[in-house]
Amino acid sequence: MATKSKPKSSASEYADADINKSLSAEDKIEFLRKMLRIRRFEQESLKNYQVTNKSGGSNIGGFLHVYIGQESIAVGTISLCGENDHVITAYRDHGHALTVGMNMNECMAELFGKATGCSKGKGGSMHYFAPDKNYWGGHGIVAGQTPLGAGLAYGLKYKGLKGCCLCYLGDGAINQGAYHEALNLAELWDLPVIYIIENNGYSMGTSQERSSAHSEKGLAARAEAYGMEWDVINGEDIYEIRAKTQIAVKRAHEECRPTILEIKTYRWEGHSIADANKEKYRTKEEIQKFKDEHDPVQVWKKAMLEEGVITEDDFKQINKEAGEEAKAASKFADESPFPEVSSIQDDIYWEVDNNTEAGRTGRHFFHD
Amino acid sequence: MATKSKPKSSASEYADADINKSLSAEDKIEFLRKMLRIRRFEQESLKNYQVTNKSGGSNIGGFLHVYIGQESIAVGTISLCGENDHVITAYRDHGHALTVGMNMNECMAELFGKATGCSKGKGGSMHYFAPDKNYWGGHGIVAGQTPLGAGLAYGLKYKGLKGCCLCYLGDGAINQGAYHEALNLAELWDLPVIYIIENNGYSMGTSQERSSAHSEKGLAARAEAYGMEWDVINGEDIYEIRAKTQIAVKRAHEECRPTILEIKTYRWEGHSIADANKEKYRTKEEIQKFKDEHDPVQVWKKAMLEEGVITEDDFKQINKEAGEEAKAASKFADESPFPEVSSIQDDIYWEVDNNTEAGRTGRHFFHD
Amino acid sequence: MPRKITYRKALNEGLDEELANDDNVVIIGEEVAEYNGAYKVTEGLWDKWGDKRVVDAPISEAGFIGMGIGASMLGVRPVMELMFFSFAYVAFDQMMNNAATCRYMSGGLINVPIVVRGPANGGTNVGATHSHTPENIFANMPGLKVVSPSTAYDAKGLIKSAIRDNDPVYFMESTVLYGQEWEVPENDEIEGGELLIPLGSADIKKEGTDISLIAHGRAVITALEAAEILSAEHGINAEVVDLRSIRPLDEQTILESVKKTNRAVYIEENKPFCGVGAQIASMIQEKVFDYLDAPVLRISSMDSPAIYSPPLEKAQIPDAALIVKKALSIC
Amino acid sequence: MPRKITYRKALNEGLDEELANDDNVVIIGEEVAEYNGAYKVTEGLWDKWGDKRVVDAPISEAGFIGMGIGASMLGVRPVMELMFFSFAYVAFDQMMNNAATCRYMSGGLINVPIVVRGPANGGTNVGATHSHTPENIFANMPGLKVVSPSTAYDAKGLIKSAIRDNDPVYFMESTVLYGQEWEVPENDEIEGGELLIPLGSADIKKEGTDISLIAHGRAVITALEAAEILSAEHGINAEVVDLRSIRPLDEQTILESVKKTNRAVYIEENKPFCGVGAQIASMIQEKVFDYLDAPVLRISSMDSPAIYSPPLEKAQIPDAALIVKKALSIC
Ligand SMILES: Cc1ncc(C[n+]2csc(CCOP(=O)(O)OP(=O)(O)O)c2C)c(N)n1
Ligand SMILES: Cc1ncc(C[n+]2csc(CCOP(=O)(O)OP(=O)(O)O)c2C)c(N)n1
Ligand SMILES: [Mg+2]
Ligand SMILES: [Mg+2]
Repeated sequence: MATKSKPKSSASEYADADINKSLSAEDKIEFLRKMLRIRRFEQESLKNYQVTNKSGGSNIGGFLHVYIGQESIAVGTISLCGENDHVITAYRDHGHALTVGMNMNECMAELFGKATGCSKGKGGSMHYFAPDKNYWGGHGIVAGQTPLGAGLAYGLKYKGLKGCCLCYLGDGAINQGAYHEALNLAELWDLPVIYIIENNGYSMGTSQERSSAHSEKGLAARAEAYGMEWDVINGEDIYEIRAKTQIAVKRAHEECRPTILEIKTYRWEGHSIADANKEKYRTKEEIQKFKDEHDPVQVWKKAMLEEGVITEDDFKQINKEAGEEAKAASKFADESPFPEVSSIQDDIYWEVDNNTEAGRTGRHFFHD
Repeated sequence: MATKSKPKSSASEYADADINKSLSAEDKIEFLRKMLRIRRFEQESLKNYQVTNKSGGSNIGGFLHVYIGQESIAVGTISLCGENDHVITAYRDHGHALTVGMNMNECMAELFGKATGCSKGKGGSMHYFAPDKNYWGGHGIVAGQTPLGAGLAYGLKYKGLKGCCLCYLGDGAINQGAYHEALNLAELWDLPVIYIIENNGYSMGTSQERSSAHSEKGLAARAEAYGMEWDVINGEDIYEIRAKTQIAVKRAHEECRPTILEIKTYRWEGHSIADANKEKYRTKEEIQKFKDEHDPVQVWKKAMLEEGVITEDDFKQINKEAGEEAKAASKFADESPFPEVSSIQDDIYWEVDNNTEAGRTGRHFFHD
Repeated sequence: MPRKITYRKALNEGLDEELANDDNVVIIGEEVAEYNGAYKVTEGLWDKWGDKRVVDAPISEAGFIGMGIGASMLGVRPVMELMFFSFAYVAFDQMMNNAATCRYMSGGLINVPIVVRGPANGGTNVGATHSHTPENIFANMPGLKVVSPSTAYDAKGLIKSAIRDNDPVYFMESTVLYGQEWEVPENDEIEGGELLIPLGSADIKKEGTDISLIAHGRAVITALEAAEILSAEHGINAEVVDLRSIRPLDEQTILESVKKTNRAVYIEENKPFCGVGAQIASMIQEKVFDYLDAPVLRISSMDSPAIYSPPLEKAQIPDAALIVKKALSIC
Repeated sequence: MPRKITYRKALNEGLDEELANDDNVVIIGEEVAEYNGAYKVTEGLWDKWGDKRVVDAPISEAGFIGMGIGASMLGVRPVMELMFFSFAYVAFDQMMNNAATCRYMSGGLINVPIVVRGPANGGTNVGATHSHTPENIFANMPGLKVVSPSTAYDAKGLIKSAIRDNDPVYFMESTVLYGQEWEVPENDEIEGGELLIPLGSADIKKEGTDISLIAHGRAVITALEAAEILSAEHGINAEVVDLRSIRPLDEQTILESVKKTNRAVYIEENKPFCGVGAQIASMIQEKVFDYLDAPVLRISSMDSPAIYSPPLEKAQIPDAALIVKKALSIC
């Protein structure tokens, strides 16, 4: 194959990595489908946030941090997960949730605060969970999930399972103390955890340069402080994401050792949908450039077209299906009931919920 | 001078550094005196902790973390401090306190919990303060002082003063989140703070290897994660301490930039005097070796003898004076009164203590 | 006609005036400068005062608040914004130990003139981790002061006093109130030329004779609504007492009100167990036991983490109807 | 003759039995393994159970407690030692948010079966930063349980229940009690073969008729001393009620006692403002107002940071004489 003559944007030097060579056409199409499902879900949720509904409010309350522009990261990295691999992330969590296999209905209903939501309307956008899919949230406190990620890895190791934990965080999160403590523990105790910094260039309105001091090697290279392995990845290239992440997964599985990966990416929307300044702390041109030249969906689509895995029509069809699925999810969410007021006091104590002797002994709640 | 023929242990390649060449004989003797005063003070406080006094108890309550074996660090580094340089440290704080110029009487009286103590008996061993001597404590929470150190540096810079803050911490303290956050801020904002890790090999009973993951470059080298400067220093050599710390001080004064220094040292006693295991987590032989071969007082004494700065008799005299001063401090402490019970509620709110309008408005205390 | 401004604007004016008043005042927090503040409380201040006086911090609350505490020991007067007061929990050691105990442990040699401010409330559907109301937690610690304004007027007068106070003051606002307007006089309409409300003085927001509704923060506004209903529909003349400052606490005003009305309900959006209401209720029954015609009742948020679902979160937080119901139960 | 063991030994036995009972139980903390525990509570356990089950942690409370919370979600049952409970303040976010809210925010999909234990007391001259008593602070948060045993018997029975509990339990001990002895039966003397005390059940430590002295933790022991004096010197027969568990709370036992005695004093070593006593006092007056012959009084530590000076710290903490004085004031 005349790889050399391929246009640069779609040629990935990582396409030939073993982990990528073994991919079937279906696998590759699945990546596209997953990315498009995320994108269409996010666009749909954006709409639901901005709409004025019958009762004069928005369908969605609180915060909405969407994942558009970063889809390749969740899809690429989680594609490497097996039975004993676990995922935990921050509040920008819809993409990871859909990728691990949560369905759009439960996710959209959660945004609407409905009883049919994945967290019964109790968690909202920032707090999706699906332990049955090895997905441990969705966490609102910046970097608060990073010790939990080490803990999931600790649990796997404790139980003698060959697995690892992918723990995602933002570029702004790396300056929290809890993350530093987790890194030391992970390396000191050989925990199979992979910290994945999704570096989208900004923490809210603060550019990465204004929030973090680091060497010219970047954010992941802070790993060297702990003698830990690290790598930097171009987030628009799923092949590269998979090839480099796989090295870390293997290290975790076989040597029980941690890694930090910095994956470079970009968020198209504001920090959250309430971010009125999204075109102030960065230029329109900058945003447009990323949309035009570094859209992970388009990059992958192009590679697939070139590889002959899909046609333009295939793409349109997948995109359409994803859009329909997202619309249906809105309908589902809209038609679902809100939780009963009486359910507010459920899901606080396991022992109370399960009406055990411990749950029945003494008073647990004090509001009247 | 036939430096080459000098025995290795007393020859320091740093003796000729400019900052050391400018030292007068008196300066050098002063270092000896300061180290001996710390040592004798600590030995005296040890005695006071272990003694059974008239009322059947010990003269000193709570914890007592002594500095014996590490004297050269406080004396060497603080010898570089000028008018606008500030000092803050952890709970092993007697050595720094005496070095900045606090007197033995107020320090010993504080251990006895007396009204004449530097903190009026309110702080105890871990909490000596002398803001008039640019000394900001004495802090009991491991690494809790590290953001304060950055803050003192911030304050200096804010006020346009050319100074820096020496912020000391232990080898076990480097795994606290607050330290990591302070480091990022110090480098990001160019704060004139110097973090000095007194690496005595152990945090309580945990050897340095069992508590910290790091590269083979050591603990200070974690600075590279932030693009910060760092160095490693042999703590038994005051010349080396001064020469290398001076580079950091100059960096702080002239470029307003931070540094991490790791100074290798050893503590002779247990973690605190209550440490019953001090010869369990490390061998008697190890302790003896450090006492015999790496005692900073003996190393300096030998260098001074060789340089002809002092005679054996001079040494004995200085040592004797230090011992007498420490004994007198015990007497002072013993004869001092305890604080009045009524003073328990003083020194909580500035506004109350100063009987301002704010201090008189509303109820501030609620115990009856 | 007296001018009306929002609670947000009132805070903004207070900050601006104190930046002008004292060169040592510096505002530090996430997104407070270039972004103008996540909730726009600091809007325009960076433009006006520049990089030295208004500073964007990385997401390192323990680090930058600890740093502020250290700087304050040297006489800088940092006003730290927590984007949400909930984030105090990652800075908790710095805020409880270093801010509150250094003065004591040094025998009075040090003081820590900082302010930490930010919104501490539920009701905005941001979930359990972002909706903490730690008034009671910080007020438990001697050495700290805790303030919680319920109107724009109070917000301005209290923030200015907090910044001038020589002790650490934790200033808890409400995102729900930021956009609401109240009368706040121009400085030239005020004797002394500026609005300063001393910490430690409660305010009778409405006089009454039949029952004391005592509250802090936004619950004061809810209590005022309830007082309207009690008066209009039940002929009950309720007095509404606003603590304004939780520590120091104006016990006298509270006790005088209860001595007059002989009945009291404490209302707050805090969680119930050991909430501020527990302190006030126990204090009232202890000090004016013989004046009480009924037990002191308490109303708080429902005792669960904050729920996301918007209509349900409404139900978690006390409303006027609940206050009316409780009040009627003892009237 | 029934055997007597120390509070420390009772905890040690409880931990040892639970390590035997469930392979998922793991003890993690600073110096808990090779050093045998700073206060020797874990003595011998590392020797017996080895590296996997008893683990020394670096000084990273937020890191290792957060890690324990994460591991517990997978079914590990970590029992974390805080060398002092005061150090919870550097791990506060993990302990308040991740431990308490994940179950709620996931709609009940997750539970966090961890125990965090360690001494939470003043009185040992270690100064303000090491003497925090945060019972009230953690009990404020729905989702958490807070336990505070006052005797060796309770310590053993409660730690075992805490470890078996499927919710996060914060277990606050007292260094002052570690060395004291109480009767604790051997397992073969107990029906069921082991000592388990349910969380949420208070204990009448001494029956009485004239006044209820209600307390938790070491204050219970002080209250018992006071009861002796009241009886011997004043002919007053005090009942002493030990909460044992602060959340869940055995309100019934408290209220029944007060209905019988018509007088109550709450005693604790906690700080007063919004302390546990505030909650109990406000609850009592609300629920059994008509039974009260006098206000519910409260005794707490003096409202200052813990002082170092040994004789003065004694004065900060309530003693029997103070309890007697307060009790007499309403008898
Ligand atoms: C401890 C804490 N501080 C502040 C916040 C508010 N906050 C939420 S997200 C965010 C920016 C985080 O940026 P980054 O880590 O880069 O993630 P991104 O949003 O880019 O995905 C901030 C400041 C928070 N949730 N938690
Ligand atoms: C946050 C916190 N955790 C634990 C402790 C208990 N503690 C006090 S000193 C210490 C060991 C510290 O060792 P290191 O930093 O090496 O200093 P060194 O004692 O050797 O001077 C520990 C665990 C504490 N004071 N604060
Ligand atoms: Mg980012
Ligand atoms: Mg050490």
